[in-house]
Amino acid sequence: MPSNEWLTITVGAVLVNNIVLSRIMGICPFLGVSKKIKTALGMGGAVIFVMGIASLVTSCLYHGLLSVKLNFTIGSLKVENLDLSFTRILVFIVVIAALVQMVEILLQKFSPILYGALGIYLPLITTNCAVLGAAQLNAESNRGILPSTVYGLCSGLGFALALILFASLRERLELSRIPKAFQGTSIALITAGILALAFMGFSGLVK
Amino acid sequence: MTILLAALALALLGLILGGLIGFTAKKFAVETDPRIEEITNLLPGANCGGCGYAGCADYARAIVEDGVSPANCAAATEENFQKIMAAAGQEAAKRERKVAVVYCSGDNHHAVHVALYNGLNDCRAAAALSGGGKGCRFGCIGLGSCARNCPFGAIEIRDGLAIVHSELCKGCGKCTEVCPRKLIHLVPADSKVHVFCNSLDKGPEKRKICTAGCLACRKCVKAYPELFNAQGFLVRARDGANITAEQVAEVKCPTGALQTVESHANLGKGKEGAA
Amino acid sequence: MEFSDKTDNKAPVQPAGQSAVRLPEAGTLVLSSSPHIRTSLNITKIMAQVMLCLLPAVIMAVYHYRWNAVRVILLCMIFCAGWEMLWCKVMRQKQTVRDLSALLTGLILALNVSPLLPWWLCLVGSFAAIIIAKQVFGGLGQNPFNPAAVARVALLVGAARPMTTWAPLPSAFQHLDGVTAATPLTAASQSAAQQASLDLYNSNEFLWNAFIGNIGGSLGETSSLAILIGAAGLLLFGLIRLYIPLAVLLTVTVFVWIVNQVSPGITPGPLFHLLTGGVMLGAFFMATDYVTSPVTHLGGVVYGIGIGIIVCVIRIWGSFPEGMSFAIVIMNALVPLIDKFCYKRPFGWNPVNAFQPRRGEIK
Amino acid sequence: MNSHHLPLRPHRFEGGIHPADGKAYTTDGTIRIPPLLEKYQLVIQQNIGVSPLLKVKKGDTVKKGQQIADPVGNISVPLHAPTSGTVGDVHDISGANGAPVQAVEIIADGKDEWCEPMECYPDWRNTNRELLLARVKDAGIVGMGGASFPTHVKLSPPPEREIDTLVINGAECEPYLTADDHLMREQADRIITGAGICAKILKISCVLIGVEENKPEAIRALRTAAKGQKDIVIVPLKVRYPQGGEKQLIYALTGRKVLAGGLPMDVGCEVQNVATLAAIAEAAVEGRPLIERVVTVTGSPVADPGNYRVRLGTPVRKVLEWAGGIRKEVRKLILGGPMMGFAQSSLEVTVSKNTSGILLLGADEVRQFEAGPCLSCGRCVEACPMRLLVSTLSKVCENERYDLADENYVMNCMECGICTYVCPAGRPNVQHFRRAKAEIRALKRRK
Repeated sequence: MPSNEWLTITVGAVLVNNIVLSRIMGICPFLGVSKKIKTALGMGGAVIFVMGIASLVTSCLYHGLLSVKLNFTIGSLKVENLDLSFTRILVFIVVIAALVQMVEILLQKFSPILYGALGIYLPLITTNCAVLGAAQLNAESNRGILPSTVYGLCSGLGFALALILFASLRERLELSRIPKAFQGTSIALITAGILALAFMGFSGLVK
Repeated sequence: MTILLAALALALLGLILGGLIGFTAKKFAVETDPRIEEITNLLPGANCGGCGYAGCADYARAIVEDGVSPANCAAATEENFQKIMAAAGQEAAKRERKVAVVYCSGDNHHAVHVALYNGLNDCRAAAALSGGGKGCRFGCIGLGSCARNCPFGAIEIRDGLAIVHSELCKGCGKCTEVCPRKLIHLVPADSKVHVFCNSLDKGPEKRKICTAGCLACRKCVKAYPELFNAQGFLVRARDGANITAEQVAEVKCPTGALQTVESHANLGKGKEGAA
Repeated sequence: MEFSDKTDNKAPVQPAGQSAVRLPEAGTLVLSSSPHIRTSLNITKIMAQVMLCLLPAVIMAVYHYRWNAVRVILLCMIFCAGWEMLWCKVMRQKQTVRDLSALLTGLILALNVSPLLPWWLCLVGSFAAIIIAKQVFGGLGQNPFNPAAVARVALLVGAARPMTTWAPLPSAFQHLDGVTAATPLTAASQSAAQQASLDLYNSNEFLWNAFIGNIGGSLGETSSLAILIGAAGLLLFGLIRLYIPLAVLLTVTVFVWIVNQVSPGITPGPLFHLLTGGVMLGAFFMATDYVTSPVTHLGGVVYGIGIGIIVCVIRIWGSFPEGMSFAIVIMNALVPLIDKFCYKRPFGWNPVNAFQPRRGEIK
Repeated sequence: MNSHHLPLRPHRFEGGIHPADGKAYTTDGTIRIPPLLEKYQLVIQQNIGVSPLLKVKKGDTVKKGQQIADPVGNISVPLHAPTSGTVGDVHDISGANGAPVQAVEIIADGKDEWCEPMECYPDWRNTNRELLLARVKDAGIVGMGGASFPTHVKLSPPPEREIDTLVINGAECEPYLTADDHLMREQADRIITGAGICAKILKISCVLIGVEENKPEAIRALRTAAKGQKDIVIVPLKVRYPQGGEKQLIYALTGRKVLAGGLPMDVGCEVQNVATLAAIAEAAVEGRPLIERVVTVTGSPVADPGNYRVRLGTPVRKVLEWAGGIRKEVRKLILGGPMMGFAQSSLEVTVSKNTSGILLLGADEVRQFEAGPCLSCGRCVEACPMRLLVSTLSKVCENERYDLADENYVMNCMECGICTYVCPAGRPNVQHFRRAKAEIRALKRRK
């Protein structure tokens, strides 16, 4: 793979097509866990981790099972050219959900502080469109296993970056005299909108 | 055929993953008491801290794990209170409803201003600076630290005086903590008459700085010695004394410091335009 | 032992009672916390001074674009003030238009747009600046993003065509094809894309014209000279420190120089990038906006470097020809983080309390 | 350490400002001696620490300089009668910082007779240092620069602390005030003697006197008085507020930084105010207790501003009468200087041991606080001599986030008022910080 392409994948995933600010995915945890930089850091780490693993596992599944024509016999049943790629969304959902569940249980066991900080948002990653989206985008552009994992990690990094940036802004907003009508989620959405506008400046960096 | 196989494959996948999750859940399970969550949901969720714990969830944990009485929560409704008692497995107990009372009637029309205060809109900050503009060093400063700290919006600053809306007050006691003059007290909700003055100054001194202070003329004590109690230059209603509005009307307090909670809550009304 | 004076005095007893001299009356004295004296500088004065410093740029804009410039500047200022008044009215809060901050925002916005901008886009831009970028955050002092930069970004993204339609410059550098119709930045990036020669943009003649303002562009972007005069004014009034603008300008210079060394031909030289587009205006008047820039000097340098890098990246490799306002808004978003990491330690602070200055020795 | 190790130029502390100093009102002239009053209201607790115990009762006759209150414990100083007469009532009057304080009335008999004088130590160089230290305490001397901390406690540091330098504060960086300036000009020999006594008590030799450059006469007078004493060095300092701040002064003169939360003795220094030194000299050499001090009466509304040698317990009303009253409307009455003094609402407040000035400000000089929005312009951050992030702190305190305020070192604030002076938005920063400090202290106490 030429180095240029790696640049496209990484810079593209982190800045240009930032999964939150450009693709508008994973808004729920983006708004929910961005009140404090500390929790944002934890959440960002969790997302990088989950996205990396999910991308790895799903692309393995995709390349190993779903995108190949299957030929096998079960007893008398002879199956030829079975193409299961249309089930990929279902399979991804199930696999990712199971994966996150396990991460959650392990986290609760081994790092109760992080678990307490992430609270109800870990299960949110379960059905998070950002994680699923990364897997789906990998499948769509037919990336290999390694590029898929890198893309997943970088998307997670992009998510974490946006989240931390946003959390620091919200920590500052907490000290502002925001009119009552705009407090809370509404000002968060406006801020996110302006941030997304600014990130559009990066468009065209990677073709 | 393909559909069938696909469904079969998915089912198989589900089965494997389900088994895996089940295994991890068993293997790495962490015990939590479900009652904590239940009680947290039953508590009002205002996180006022009136119970002495860091928020409702913390209090719920203390109720379940340390066996603390739920009666410390003044804000929970009676119904929820009973449910919490049941959930925590504690004996039923009676809770006395308390409300906050501001022992001062020196609004801008009654208290004399000896200086102009310019600075932070906060009673504690003003208290450190001669106590704002009013002359009385015991009375309400009127900058509303209590009102801002009330989690239930039960205190209003009207005409430079804190007024408690007792129907909204849950008796959490936050206001009594923040008041630098310590003139907000929690009293049983059924005692409706108080001497609304906090000044320990001598009568003539008080007269110079406030027209609504208790002058300790003892008119009320003479009429109803069993209901009132003079302490130096200040009269207080006795604890548990059940004083009626009629008795107040009969005593005819010369400055109006002795009054009902209702009339105190109506202080400054109708004058708002002038203020 | 004798001292030179005697303090033991026999003085007549002053009689008690009221004296005739006038004394302060009770009840008229103000109680307030120290300090009791204050500077005469206030927010309105600061805003007025900044506007005064923008005057050279305004004069150049009017000289170049005549009535178009007057129209856009007046419209933006009036609309901004209007939105601010309307907001205060609707939200029933104290009227804040008198602090002149809305007018200043309008002026900076006007200097950031094309002289041919239709009136309704001025209205929309002013809305974005005053309402969306400022007032919903709580008004002056609370906004995390520079209002004028946000408005420009919004207009650039939402209405690219009117924002990049430039008026032909009556007095411009006529013998450069295309330069009068498009901004030099657009023309240069097009030339670079077609791998044409960029020598024109590095010529002394072009750069001189860019410096004094004989090129096309947004109202305030034409003349670097006018901006520099204004910047001198800002420094003279003591309104800004040089940390941020210098960091921006130096970063742009160094970055472009490095790019030119590594892969020549993809972009004109550093001087071209400094003198064209909004770098000067942005560095001196927008990036230095008090509210949205870091408070410490170190933070200001980090912030300036960030702006410099982002603006170069967008200009050289991005699809927008100009990236100053994008860079400013992105770095605005980073300011809370910068403030978190670029703090000052208090006087006498020490990580380990074990440190004790050595005794008996004066450094 | 010898004086020849001294820096040629004093160090420059970070931050600071030079506000319009208003010293011209009272620079000229000499210290005036006001007439005797009929009544004095002597505040009983005039020192930080434990209040002394009154030992006279109503109707007792007292002589000038007679001890009328005994110290309680070590961190306490006695109190002396400002004139001869009879003791009157004890009652509450308003104190300098607003809270009511107990005061005893002394009704003058007009004779102004001294009591039995204390023993004098004109030959203090050969006097036992314990005797001198005891005299400092018996004379009721406290820090007269404003802190009013008992001086004898300051002069007896714990033995494990090694003190090598006595730093004398003659900076008088507060605008408007010239009391120390006049004291230095007229009683330079007393100050130098006081410095010598302190140095002897502390068993050190190096004395550094910092005086701001705008007091050339004072510098000259001190140099003349210190002639021949090699260990006493007068260092002219740049005119910059808060040059007289304890930590700033130590840094300027010695280059040592007192750590946050630390005391001057941590870096081997001891700071005394010139007025305190003069009082020490008076007590030791002439046997006179502290019963009067120099007070600057100034401000544009004052008809005849000047410096007065005022007896303790004199009501501000009387002092203003001596100064000819006012000639225009007054908006503020301040005890102390304009940067750190306390605004008063009453003219009945009395002069005490730490009252360095009585300042009146007219309506045109007082700008109201507005609690405007913080622009984060950074002027306060640049000017803060303690290097605090004032703009952040101010916002944090406004939102009552005292946890964040503590994280941002609000406890290091010395309330010099610079951040508030320079703020274009007119935010009452100092008041924010005072409140935050009080809250944080209360929180820590509860823990």
